[in-house]
Amino acid sequence: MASALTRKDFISDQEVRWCPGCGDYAILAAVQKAMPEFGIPRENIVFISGIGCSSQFPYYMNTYGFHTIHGRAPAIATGLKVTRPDLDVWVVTGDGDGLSIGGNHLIHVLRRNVDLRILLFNNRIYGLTKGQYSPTSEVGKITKSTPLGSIDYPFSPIKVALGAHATFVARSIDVEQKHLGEMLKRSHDHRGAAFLEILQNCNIYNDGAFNDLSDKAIKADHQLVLEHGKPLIFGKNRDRGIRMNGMRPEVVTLGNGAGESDLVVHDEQNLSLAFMLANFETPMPSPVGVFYATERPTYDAAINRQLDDAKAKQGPGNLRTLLNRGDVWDVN
Amino acid sequence: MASALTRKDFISDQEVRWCPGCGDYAILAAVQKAMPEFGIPRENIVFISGIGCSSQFPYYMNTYGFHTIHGRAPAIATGLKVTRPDLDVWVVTGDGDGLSIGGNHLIHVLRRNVDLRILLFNNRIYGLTKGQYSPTSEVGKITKSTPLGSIDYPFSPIKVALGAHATFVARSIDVEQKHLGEMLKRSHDHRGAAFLEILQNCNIYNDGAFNDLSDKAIKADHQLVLEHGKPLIFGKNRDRGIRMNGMRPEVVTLGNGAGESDLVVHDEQNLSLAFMLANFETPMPSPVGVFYATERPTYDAAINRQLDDAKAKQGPGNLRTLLNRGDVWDVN
Amino acid sequence: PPESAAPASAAPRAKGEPAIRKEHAHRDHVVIRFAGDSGDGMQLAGMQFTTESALAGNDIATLPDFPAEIRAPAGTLAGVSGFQLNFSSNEIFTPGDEPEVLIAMNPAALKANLGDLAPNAVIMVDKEAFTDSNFKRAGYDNNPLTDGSLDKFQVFQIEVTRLTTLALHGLGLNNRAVFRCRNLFVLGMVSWLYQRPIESTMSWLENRFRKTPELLEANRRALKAGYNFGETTEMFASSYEVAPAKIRPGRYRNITGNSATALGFLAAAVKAGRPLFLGSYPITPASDILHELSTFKNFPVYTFQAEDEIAGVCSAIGAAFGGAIAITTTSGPGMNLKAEAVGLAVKVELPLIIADIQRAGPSTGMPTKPEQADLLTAMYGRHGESPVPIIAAATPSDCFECAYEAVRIAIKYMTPVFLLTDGQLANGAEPWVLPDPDKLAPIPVEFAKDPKGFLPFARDEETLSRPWAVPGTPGLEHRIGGLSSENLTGNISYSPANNELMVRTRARKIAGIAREIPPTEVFGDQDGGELLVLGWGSTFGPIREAVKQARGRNQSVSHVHLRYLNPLPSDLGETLRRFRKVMVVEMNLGQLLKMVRAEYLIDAFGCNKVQGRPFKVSEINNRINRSLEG
Amino acid sequence: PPESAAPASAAPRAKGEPAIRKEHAHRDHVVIRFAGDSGDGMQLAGMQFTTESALAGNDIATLPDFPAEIRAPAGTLAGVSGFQLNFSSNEIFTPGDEPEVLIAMNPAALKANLGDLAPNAVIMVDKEAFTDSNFKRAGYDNNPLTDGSLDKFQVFQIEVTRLTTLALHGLGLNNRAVFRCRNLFVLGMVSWLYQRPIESTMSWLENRFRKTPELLEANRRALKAGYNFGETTEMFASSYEVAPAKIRPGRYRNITGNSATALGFLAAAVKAGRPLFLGSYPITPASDILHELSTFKNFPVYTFQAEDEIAGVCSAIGAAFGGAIAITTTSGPGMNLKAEAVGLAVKVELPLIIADIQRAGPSTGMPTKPEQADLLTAMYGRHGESPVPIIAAATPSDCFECAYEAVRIAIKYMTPVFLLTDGQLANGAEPWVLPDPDKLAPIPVEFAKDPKGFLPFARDEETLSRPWAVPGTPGLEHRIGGLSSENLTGNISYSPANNELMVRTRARKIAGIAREIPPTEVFGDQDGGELLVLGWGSTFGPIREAVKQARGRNQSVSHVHLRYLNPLPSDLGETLRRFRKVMVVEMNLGQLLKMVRAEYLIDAFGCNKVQGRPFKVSEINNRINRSLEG
Ligand SMILES: Cc1ncc(C[n+]2csc(CCOP(=O)(O)OP(=O)(O)O)c2C)c(N)n1
Ligand SMILES: Cc1ncc(C[n+]2csc(CCOP(=O)(O)OP(=O)(O)O)c2C)c(N)n1
Ligand code: SF4
Ligand code: SF4
Ligand SMILES: [Mg+2]
Ligand SMILES: [Mg+2]
Repeated sequence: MASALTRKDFISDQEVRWCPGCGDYAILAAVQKAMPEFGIPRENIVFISGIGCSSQFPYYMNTYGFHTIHGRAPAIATGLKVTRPDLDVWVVTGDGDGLSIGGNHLIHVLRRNVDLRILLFNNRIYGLTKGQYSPTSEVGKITKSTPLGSIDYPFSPIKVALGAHATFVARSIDVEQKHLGEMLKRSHDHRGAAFLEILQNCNIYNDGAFNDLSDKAIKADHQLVLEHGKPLIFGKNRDRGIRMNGMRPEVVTLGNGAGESDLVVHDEQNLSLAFMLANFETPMPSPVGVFYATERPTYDAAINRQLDDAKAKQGPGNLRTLLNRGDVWDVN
Repeated sequence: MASALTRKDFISDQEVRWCPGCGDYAILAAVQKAMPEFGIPRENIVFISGIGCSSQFPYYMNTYGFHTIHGRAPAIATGLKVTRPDLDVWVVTGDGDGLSIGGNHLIHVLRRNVDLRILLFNNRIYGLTKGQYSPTSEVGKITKSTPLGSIDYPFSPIKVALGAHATFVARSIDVEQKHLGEMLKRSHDHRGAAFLEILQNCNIYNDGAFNDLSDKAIKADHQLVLEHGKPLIFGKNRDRGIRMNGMRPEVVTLGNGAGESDLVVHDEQNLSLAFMLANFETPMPSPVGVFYATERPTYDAAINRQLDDAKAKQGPGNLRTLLNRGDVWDVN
Repeated sequence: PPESAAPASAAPRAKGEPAIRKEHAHRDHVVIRFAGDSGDGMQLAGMQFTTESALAGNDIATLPDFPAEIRAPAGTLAGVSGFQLNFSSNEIFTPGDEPEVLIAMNPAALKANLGDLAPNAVIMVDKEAFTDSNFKRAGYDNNPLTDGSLDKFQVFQIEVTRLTTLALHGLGLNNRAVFRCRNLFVLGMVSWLYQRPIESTMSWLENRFRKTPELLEANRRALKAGYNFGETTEMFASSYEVAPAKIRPGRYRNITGNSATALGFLAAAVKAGRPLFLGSYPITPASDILHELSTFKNFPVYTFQAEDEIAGVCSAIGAAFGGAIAITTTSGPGMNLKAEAVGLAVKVELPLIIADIQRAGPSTGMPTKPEQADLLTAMYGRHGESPVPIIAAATPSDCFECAYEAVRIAIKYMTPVFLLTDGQLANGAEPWVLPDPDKLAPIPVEFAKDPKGFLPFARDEETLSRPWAVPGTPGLEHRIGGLSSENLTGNISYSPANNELMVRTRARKIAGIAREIPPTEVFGDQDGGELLVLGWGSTFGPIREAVKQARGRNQSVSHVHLRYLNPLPSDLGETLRRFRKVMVVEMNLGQLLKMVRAEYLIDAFGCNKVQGRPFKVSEINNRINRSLEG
Repeated sequence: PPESAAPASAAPRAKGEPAIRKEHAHRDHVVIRFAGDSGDGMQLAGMQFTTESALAGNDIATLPDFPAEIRAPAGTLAGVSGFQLNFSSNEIFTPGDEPEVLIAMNPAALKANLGDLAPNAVIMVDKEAFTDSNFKRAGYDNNPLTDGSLDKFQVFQIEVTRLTTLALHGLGLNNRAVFRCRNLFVLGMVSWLYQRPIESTMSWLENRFRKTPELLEANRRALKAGYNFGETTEMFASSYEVAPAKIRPGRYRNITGNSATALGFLAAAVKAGRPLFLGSYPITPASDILHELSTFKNFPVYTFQAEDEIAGVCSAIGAAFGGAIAITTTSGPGMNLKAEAVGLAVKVELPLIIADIQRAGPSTGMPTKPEQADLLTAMYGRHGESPVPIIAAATPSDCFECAYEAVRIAIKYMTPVFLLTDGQLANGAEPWVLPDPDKLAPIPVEFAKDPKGFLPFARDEETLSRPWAVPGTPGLEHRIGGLSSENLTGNISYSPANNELMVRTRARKIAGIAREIPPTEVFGDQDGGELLVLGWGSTFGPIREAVKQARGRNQSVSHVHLRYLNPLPSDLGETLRRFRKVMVVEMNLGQLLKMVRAEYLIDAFGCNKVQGRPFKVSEINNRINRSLEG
């Protein structure tokens, strides 16, 4: 029955209220498209968000939804998933919601490995509040709150997630519908906290922030598409690759003295490698895809196991017995 | 005059109130010993802490001190340092104060690279509240709040700091007075946010948590002392080292087929290497020392530069002119 | 000249009938609302027309009405943005209940505002925007211009788009660019209609578009074209004149509440001779204070966009510890998050200002809409006994004085202070007589210097405030913190008696501020009467207007408006008791009401509204009448 | 037997004079305090003696007094830990103002407690702990046992250490281990003194030391040795008997407030047939609730130690959304941090309990000391109009009923509920008649199931509560959130009228709970009288005792104690008006006082204390007398 669902079944009756041209539309489309493939009944799916343009997301999904408060979605989702492991719980957040006010909840939910899919829409700006810089804005950014340019060094969401030792860390792009679809599927299939950064264009307050990676003309020279077990190759003609020079990576052009065999082969299970890739800055290309994926007991499974074990050992709780526990005495 | 100061000058008149045998005493001693060497007048030194046994620290230093609220010391220190760059500001926090409730402020202050020395006393437990597990407690830890053992995967403070792209990340141990003294000096000399994790024994609620690294008999086989430019060697007989096997590190015994030249040479400026080291888990040794150190403009310097530039360009602010700015009209 | 050519030809005038011949009717006030899609630039047109009217000497009050934070698709009701202006030849206090003139740039703008209009109001629409697709977007089944639904209004259908296009002909701008000049055409037209000189707008355009001459030219042409159109079209039989108001002489400037708040803080810092530090996290409708202060860096002003509200207030506390004028700004949700740190500031007794630009709650509520429901959380929103002074601004320009006063009190009494304004004050504008910096109350700052007998919690006998001893001062090294601490020394203390002494001393310190509060001003019957209307904050305008009207009806109604909400003025009790009835008007369910009832045991009653909208004068009038009957 | 040998020889008894010959004096109640260093195990000795007394049928009340969170060095005043017990043959309500018996294990314990003792009180000290080094640590210049400073007391110097060592001779324990058995020796001695059978303690020791037989043996010997010492020593001329009290029949158990709170939540979850979820962050004095609930996993109970208080309450909200009984526990500082999320729960109308175990504030304050100053922050500590029911427990065992009731109301009305207790209730213990689970009020939970006409914000006509529609229910997919939303559908709405409707509806829903509140019980003059003492929370004991005494003096004094603080009982106003004077007793500066004055315009006055200590009966008595004179 669930498998009979189509994309339309996931479109809610609420009017979508993002600015015309906003990258959020593309992400919404990709998610609504991907949902039926997961074959999960609508009533078992929950979208939980914080506050921000991105966090309006749940209103547009015809599933259960909770538009909560700024930065707290991961904590709320944790309480739900722990007590309701039967549900498929998604968190939608933004670079401000998830990394500014909500940074602590994010790293803790990743550390605990709660079985959630976390989509962070990174437009490197505060959209809803009309254009202040965010923790992912590049240094020197001129915004309403930084007329002379921002001076703080930005977070890399991927590095933050890896620093928290998340079990699944990936990146995609709003306009790359196919790749985004695949990443959504990978995120969904992962058991544990799946962290997916989605580069998203805010055409009103930060237009073109990711042109390098989204502009058809040039993106091939800037995108490094990660594939497990494959050498790190990129470029319009796929003629450039990543090689280790001692303990540091470098870009080499294939052919002159350097062959594929010299290149670093991507290994999703290598945390240090993932961090090295996340650390790429120009002139290195920007990786997209799965940086890191590993298996670790999920928090929700572990706590429910403890409850089951306790029940198995002590039997189902009995209130009367419990009350009578310890030193009791009778007065007649 | 400041240089004439001695350790005694930094001992306040307040009775020290940690449990007898607490590792905090050793850290206090090391800090009080190191202070005079920095040659900074007492009145220009400020210690700011949150809440916890560790956070009692400022009361015992005869400098300016602020025992604030749980987890917020980095934010309070930021406001002070930004407006008072002339001061030498230290933050003292714990694994609960700094990584549980205060995790977000910590990663943001590291990202911004505010010129602070941040000492995180990691005893892997909540001491002040009498023994609940903390975000650095190992999985399966039995505490008051986890009678069946904790189930969440711990943070590595070093990895979290590197994930936030801190500019100085180091680790030392309460009982290693000499090494601790050196690390305090390095932290002090660093321009920017210096993050120093100090492994600290809570002999009441988590005694012996770091025996591997502090017990004279065995520590040499577990400690990997990092030194810039030196190969990674450890072991009682310094006969074991770290070598790369493809993209993964491995322990080798020197002699049989492996020489020093095969070993990884520590490079404080290599962030990916630092992360790889931070990721060591048994059977790998535990690194202590400076994992990573780099130069980046500090937030406080940058904001003050913006103010100076503005003043240079627009001249010192004039209230009257400002008020009269824009469309004004006279009514008589 | 080519500019005028277009409109001239656009609206051929009857032969030999020069425009000059048109009559001038007179009005003593006009309430006009500009409405259109978010992209139509109605805020700008409204602001400029406000300036023109102010320059023409009218008294004015404005009410911008933004769509929700979410950007709605063009043409929809959710996307409508409005700006209302009341300009008058008499003293006025509100933007007016019901617009007599509505400019509607599209069907949605018409539909969204129709309900508010005065009977027989004038409606001017851009005819060409009234297309089927736009009707659908606005949810109209058929054309309101033709289905008779507007019969009780005077509707003017103007080809704004076509006329603007004509006027800009030859500039080689694309349609979008041309389309965005429609607001200037409308502004020009309205300017003619009310005989407003457009020079000020011209010069404003010049420096706004300095870098883009073609856009400058385009906007100028559109403006002139609109003006000439008004003059030449036969639609308008006459123009109107609203004579200058007799208002207090001085140099004026139009100011919004948020700008006035920013300037008030800045002025206080300048007078105190200390740097200003703002630690803040963006939130509607407070963000503009952060934006504006971040342009004053040279004063010096430090602005720190923190990772959240907690870091915002905490960074400010750190700055206060170091001797800066420390501010944090926020709105409702942020108030909760700052509470714990404010409690710390209360305990360690450091000066700090928390500005709460109130918006409609609870929870996320309606971020762009005003409310007054944070008063009690400012009073009691912290654990333990944690008293904090509260000051509230009554009008946009009053935000300057209140912000300034908040800083003065925070420093004099070494205490955090709440400044309450709201979304309506924040974005509303009014003419403001520029203060003379030299005449502002002094804000003396004396840091402790002398180590001899220095005690961090020794107190000034009169104010009970402790010394401000900043790091860097030799010999004053000391420690402060949130734990209960000993009188004088500030060392940790668990002594029961000492704890009670400290709690009561802090309470007395704050209560003592009442000494400074000027005598309560009664508008109306000084010696008491039938009904007293008590208010605070942005309800000032509608209350004062309503009370004026009531008194015009010879009703015994007076008005007291509070600036100081904690402590309350010491003469307030007796003042209230002089009246048979006391009605407290608030945009909440009765918060000041609770405070005065508890304090004075007076059976005051409430007049309340929680719609994210200011009171209409008529709403208060009705309650006044009912309560006088009852 | 070898055990008794030691003490026998230790205190040779006069020939041929068997102990049995000692007399039994009678007392109707005794107030005893055990005091020593944190490491001396006085809490344990006190708790065990409490159990023995309870088993002996006395009515009892206890007051543990912990040192501050910081561990102080051994022997210092800051390190003193005390446990006070009042056991009586009559009904009692407090642990007693002044101990008649003090056990002091070292000089610091003596010095710290001397000031509290009754005139001519009995003091028993471990003679051997009175060494110069300990005098220094305690800040004594000379030996208080010899300098005459204790002349007005009856001092017994006992060689506790030596006698314990003797008793444990041959067990091969190190000195430290032996030293740690002194508390059992003292317990045994006191048990004999008041003729308490030590069997219960014996069996308690057995399962406590099941895994360490040598320690079990050591403690048993120490206990017996102490008991025999009492019997054989000539120091004590007689033992005392405190006859059983006439107390309500039933099965009893000694319970602390925190345990009762945990059990109350658990019982409610069991009755509701839903899993319990606790999302909490450790904080004194609330942590023990987390600790205790985390041992009930099999019920099932989920306990989640969150990264901070915000995550604690937010995780609970998530669990509530999913259909669990959602709890969060905290103390003062955490209340501030939870405020924003509580406002969200108010807006989305989900059931949630926030338990605040109040401690002395403001800010970090005195974490281990009780206070009642969080009432108004529970009332108003959120932005916007955000009403939340409040329930407060009066005694340790009352925490069970209040926790249970809080859950019942939260579910019935789909609302967050505050449960207020404090540090004194949390750690204080009293005998508790075990409730019969079958007789507990039912807590029906009905999730919405039927998609036909389902509306997430349609309301029950009587309670005005909305349906609980949990994810996983086919056809009920819907979205909730913090933005202002439309009546019935819950879709985002900015309609002014709708916003007012929603704000007022939520307010009416909470106010309506008054329907359920039982009629106010007056202890004393039902039809009114001279003075009514009004209280809430842990002040119950001292108030009730004081009022009883006053009535004993034929004063017209009555007592009303509130469990429901929001809404207030509907009959409270008229009840209060039946009395000429109303005095509100609170451990704050007058918070309930403000509420009743605002609500009923009654000129009530306060009796307040903010010392991190409970009221003494005498303190309230004095105020009663003064107010009757005045
Ligand atoms: C407690 C609180 N603080 C601040 C705000 C104001 N606010 C709403 S969204 C937002 C930032 C949104 O940025 P991001 O998460 O990047 O979302 P985007 O709009 O860019 O998609 C802020 C500061 C709020 N709603 N609540
Ligand atoms: C807002 C707030 N929440 C909780 C507490 C209680 N609390 C005090 S310290 C602490 C944890 C301390 O752990 P850590 O930082 O590791 O310090 P340690 O005592 O181990 O040195 C907690 C939970 C508090 N004081 N304030
Ligand atoms: S402001 Fe930016 S992020 Fe927000 S809806 Fe508009 S385009 Fe999208
Ligand atoms: S509890 Fe642990 S950390 Fe705290 S003072 Fe005692 S030993 Fe040190
Ligand atoms: Mg964003
Ligand atoms: Mg710790």
